[in-house]
Amino acid sequence: MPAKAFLPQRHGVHRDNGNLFSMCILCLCGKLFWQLRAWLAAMSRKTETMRFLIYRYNPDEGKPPRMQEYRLDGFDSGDKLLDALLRIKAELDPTLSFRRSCGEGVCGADSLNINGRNGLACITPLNELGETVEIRPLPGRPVIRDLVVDMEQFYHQYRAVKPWLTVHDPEPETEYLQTPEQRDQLDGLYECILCGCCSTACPSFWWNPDKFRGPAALLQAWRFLADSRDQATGDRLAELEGPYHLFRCHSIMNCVDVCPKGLNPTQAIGNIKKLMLKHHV
Amino acid sequence: MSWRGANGLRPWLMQRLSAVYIAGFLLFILFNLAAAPVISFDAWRGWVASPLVNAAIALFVLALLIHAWVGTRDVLMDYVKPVALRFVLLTLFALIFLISLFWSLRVLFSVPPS
Amino acid sequence: MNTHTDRPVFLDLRKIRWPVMAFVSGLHRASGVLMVLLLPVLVYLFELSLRNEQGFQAVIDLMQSMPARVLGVLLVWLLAHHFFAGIRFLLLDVDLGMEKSEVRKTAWMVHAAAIIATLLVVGGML
Amino acid sequence: MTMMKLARRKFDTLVIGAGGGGLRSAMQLAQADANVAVVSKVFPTRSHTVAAQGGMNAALANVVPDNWHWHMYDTVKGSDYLGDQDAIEYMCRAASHLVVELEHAGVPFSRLDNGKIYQRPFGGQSQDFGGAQAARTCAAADRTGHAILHSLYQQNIRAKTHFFDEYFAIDLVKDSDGYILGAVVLEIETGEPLLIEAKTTLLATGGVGQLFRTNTNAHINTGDGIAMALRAGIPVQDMEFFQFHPTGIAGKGMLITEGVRGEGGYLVNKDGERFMERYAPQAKDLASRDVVSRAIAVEVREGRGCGPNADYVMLKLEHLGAEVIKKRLPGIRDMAMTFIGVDPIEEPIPVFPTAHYTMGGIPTNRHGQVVVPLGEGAEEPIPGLYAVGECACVSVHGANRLGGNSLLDIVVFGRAAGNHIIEYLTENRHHRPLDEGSVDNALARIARWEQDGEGESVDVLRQELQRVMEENCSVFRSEEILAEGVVKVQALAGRLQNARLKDQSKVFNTARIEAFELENLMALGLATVQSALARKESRGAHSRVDYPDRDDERWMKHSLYYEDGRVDYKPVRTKPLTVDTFPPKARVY
Repeated sequence: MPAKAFLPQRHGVHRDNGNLFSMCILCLCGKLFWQLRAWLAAMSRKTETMRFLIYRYNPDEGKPPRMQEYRLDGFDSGDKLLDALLRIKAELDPTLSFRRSCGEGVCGADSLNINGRNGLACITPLNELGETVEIRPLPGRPVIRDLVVDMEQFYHQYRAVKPWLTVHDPEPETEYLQTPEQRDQLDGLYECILCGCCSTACPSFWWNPDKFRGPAALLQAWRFLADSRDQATGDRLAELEGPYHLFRCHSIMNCVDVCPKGLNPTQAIGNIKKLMLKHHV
Repeated sequence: MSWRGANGLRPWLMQRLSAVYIAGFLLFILFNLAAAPVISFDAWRGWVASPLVNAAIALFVLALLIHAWVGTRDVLMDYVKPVALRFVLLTLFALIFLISLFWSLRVLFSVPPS
Repeated sequence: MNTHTDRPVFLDLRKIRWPVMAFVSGLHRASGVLMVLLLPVLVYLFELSLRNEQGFQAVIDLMQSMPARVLGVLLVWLLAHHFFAGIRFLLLDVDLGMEKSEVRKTAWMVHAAAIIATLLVVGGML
Repeated sequence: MTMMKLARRKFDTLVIGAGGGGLRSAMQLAQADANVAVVSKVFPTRSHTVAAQGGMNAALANVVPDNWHWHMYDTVKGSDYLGDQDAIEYMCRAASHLVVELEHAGVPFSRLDNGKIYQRPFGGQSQDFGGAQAARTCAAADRTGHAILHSLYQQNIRAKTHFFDEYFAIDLVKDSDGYILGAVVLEIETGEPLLIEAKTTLLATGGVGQLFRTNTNAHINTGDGIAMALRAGIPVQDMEFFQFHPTGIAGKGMLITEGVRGEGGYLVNKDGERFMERYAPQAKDLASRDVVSRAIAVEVREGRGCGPNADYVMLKLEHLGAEVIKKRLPGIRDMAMTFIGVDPIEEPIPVFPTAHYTMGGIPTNRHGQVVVPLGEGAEEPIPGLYAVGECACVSVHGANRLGGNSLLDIVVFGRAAGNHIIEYLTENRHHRPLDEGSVDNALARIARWEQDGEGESVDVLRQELQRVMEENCSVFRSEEILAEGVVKVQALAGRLQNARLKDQSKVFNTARIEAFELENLMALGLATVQSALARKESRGAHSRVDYPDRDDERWMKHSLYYEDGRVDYKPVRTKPLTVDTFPPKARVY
């Protein structure tokens, strides 16, 4: 049953940013609203039945997106949001589409906007979500169907940072040597699963997805800059110069907030800036 | 520094450096005013005219306008998508900032030492 | 690349949760823009105050008028917020407060510091 | 729809599946300037290789003395002498070189103080042919699969491999001479079929862990390639051998790597007894997986399990200390905290044997060529068709795979197949023409799910299949239980004919994909129970309570299951390439 109040406001890729001031006021109100919701949700946790409001869109139907409500009960205490989605698809509505693969938080397929916050369905515990759960596709990406978005631009930005080890010297017959300390530099970088939670939570990426590389791609850029084996530092830094590729990052840190692997793209971006500075001075 | 670099790293750096100066200057003003509130025109004029303060204010104006320019440019790059409109707005703000700069410097340097 | 320009995009800012650090950033930007717009006024007042005795008095009178006082409080808050948020950004640049656990804390501290500073200044003015 | 109306693309090589095996082949081919297409039903880095944790075996001897021959011995022994020794020798010899190659490709392996690649002990590893414990598993913390898969994907984008992301392969395309000439695939985003013509086709679609209700596998592991081969008339080999990993999180299935025990963790029962000492006095907790899984199952069956229902055992690792756990096992710590709220730094993890790995699959030789008994020989290559990785059966794992050998398998045979394909392409420069009828089967498969009306639910049937497989084809098996299993799966296969899709829309219709997947699962479920029923001995992972002993005289042979239900056999290749055969002997750890 479509709930009118939850009709998404924007259709098509055109975005109306509004003026800054009203945006800010809006945000403040939003913040208060969310806090209130959270309290209310915490208070009403008693009931067993959970209510899921899910973003639905199928281009075959020729209708704008809508929110559809599903109710389910009988969850185990350890169940995750993906369990609920799988049950909704199996028991209530086979037409609901979403991506999933590993189901344990290592492949990054089932990233969604859950109660306004990006995360992986398979590692989001249901009992932390409150009685009503609102599920939408990742923000800022064109919706193919329901919760499935087109991530091509995100992947394009990933490819654009040339995320592969580049060595100019002749290869030795054995492994490149790397001390444990040098290898430690890659911890917190190589673990990225390309789920896209960070980049699609980043306002800078919302406004400039075609030019700003975004937190995920920049984390990978730093992953190779930080690798003691890599010899393309100059090229990598040169590629990131200019006002857009790197410098759209304003340290908002939404990316750090949502990363399901606990990584810190903002820090990586800061490191790139500092390395660039060092190279130029 | 290449042209591309000048567009990315330099503004970023300038914004940080100017911010540090502005912050320091604001604290300096705050403590000054708290210690000795300006109540008369002559005192005010005299204070502004003292070489140290005069130079500090001049530097402050410069830092402020650099800071404002980088910030404005960031905002316009993020939100204003049509290139023509963005160019017009950037030019407009550049003009405003330049006029503000020259005007305040003229005022600043025309204050006679008392 | 993508040719489906008719696809909907979910980007309803009211439905997306804003973590407190996004607020600090947004307000930093908004306050910056507002102060930029007030910049010519400031330059004018500065000039006026130095022009002559009357000019100086006019500025003092203006600043003590009721609307200016109200606006002044808002301005002090914006400036204080911009100031503290700016300090936080500068510290982030040198990797202070970069840990996930600290990010929220420092963001709340910016909000709090801005309000306290505003109260202090307003209290001092009264 | 007819063939004429189908959209078509042409490539030198079509790789189906973008896990480690597919990407390693594609990388080899793209770097040799072949025109490669990789079709994957998920974005490549979502492939199940990403979930591999512990590491990849290679006798680098970075930690303790080692050589490939010892590795070969362990693998043959681990396979319970069902592995083909030529392929095993080839794999173990190639291992060191290929680990180094991966390292050069960017894989962030953990390091030793001297800067070399870190290696940890794993199950079934020994020095000097059954002597002291070896440390042979090269690891990137406990995210080795992730590290390897991402590096391989990165090298492929560098080499400009052509990716068809989110395309589902329906069926192989075969001409009347028996050549495989590509596949019909479905673009998931649009729901439109596409004919990809290729001089060679490589299947790298992974295993079929989704056959079982509780498994360590991704939702996507539905054995699509194995079932496609089966439908193309190719028998599948050794399907009765399905590995149950000793340490899946009890009741949930998430994998807890053998690396935990490699780092010094151990299993205890409800009395706190380190029970593996009884079952494997020498190797203890690092005995091979089939041995440990059976031991846990026995402990639970005999009432020494932990928990309110006494249905699991505990994996202790608190004694390793926070530092080792955070450094070497960060991923499983995350996993335990996320899924059962247990921090392994403070508490043990409840574990139980969980369906994990398909030892069987599409029969191939060590060049990755798919081989079948055609006329004279038992192993004649099918022109144009290759298979590597978990979907293939080379067979290097025989009746039981050693931990750390699966990542090795995909890389070694991915590369070998790539090289053989390059050779094949120089001899077969032109695309062969397609027969009009060659896509009929695929199109009929698509049309079958376009029937309207009420019918059985795909979801219900899948869940029932998974339950039957778990109840009737698990760690311990018997004639009676397996025979019942065959009847039940056959009944489910019958009901599948009456299943209908409620959702007939085209764009990103995942219900339709799941229906195709269920057809694949059903076919392989039958293959597994039938092959298991036929094999009247206990060997490796196949443990018959009614035939508790290994019977080398009658059963040291590979099974071949055909789509029509017939089970045939072929001999094990016991002759290695250069060294002496390891003759079968009693397998104790």
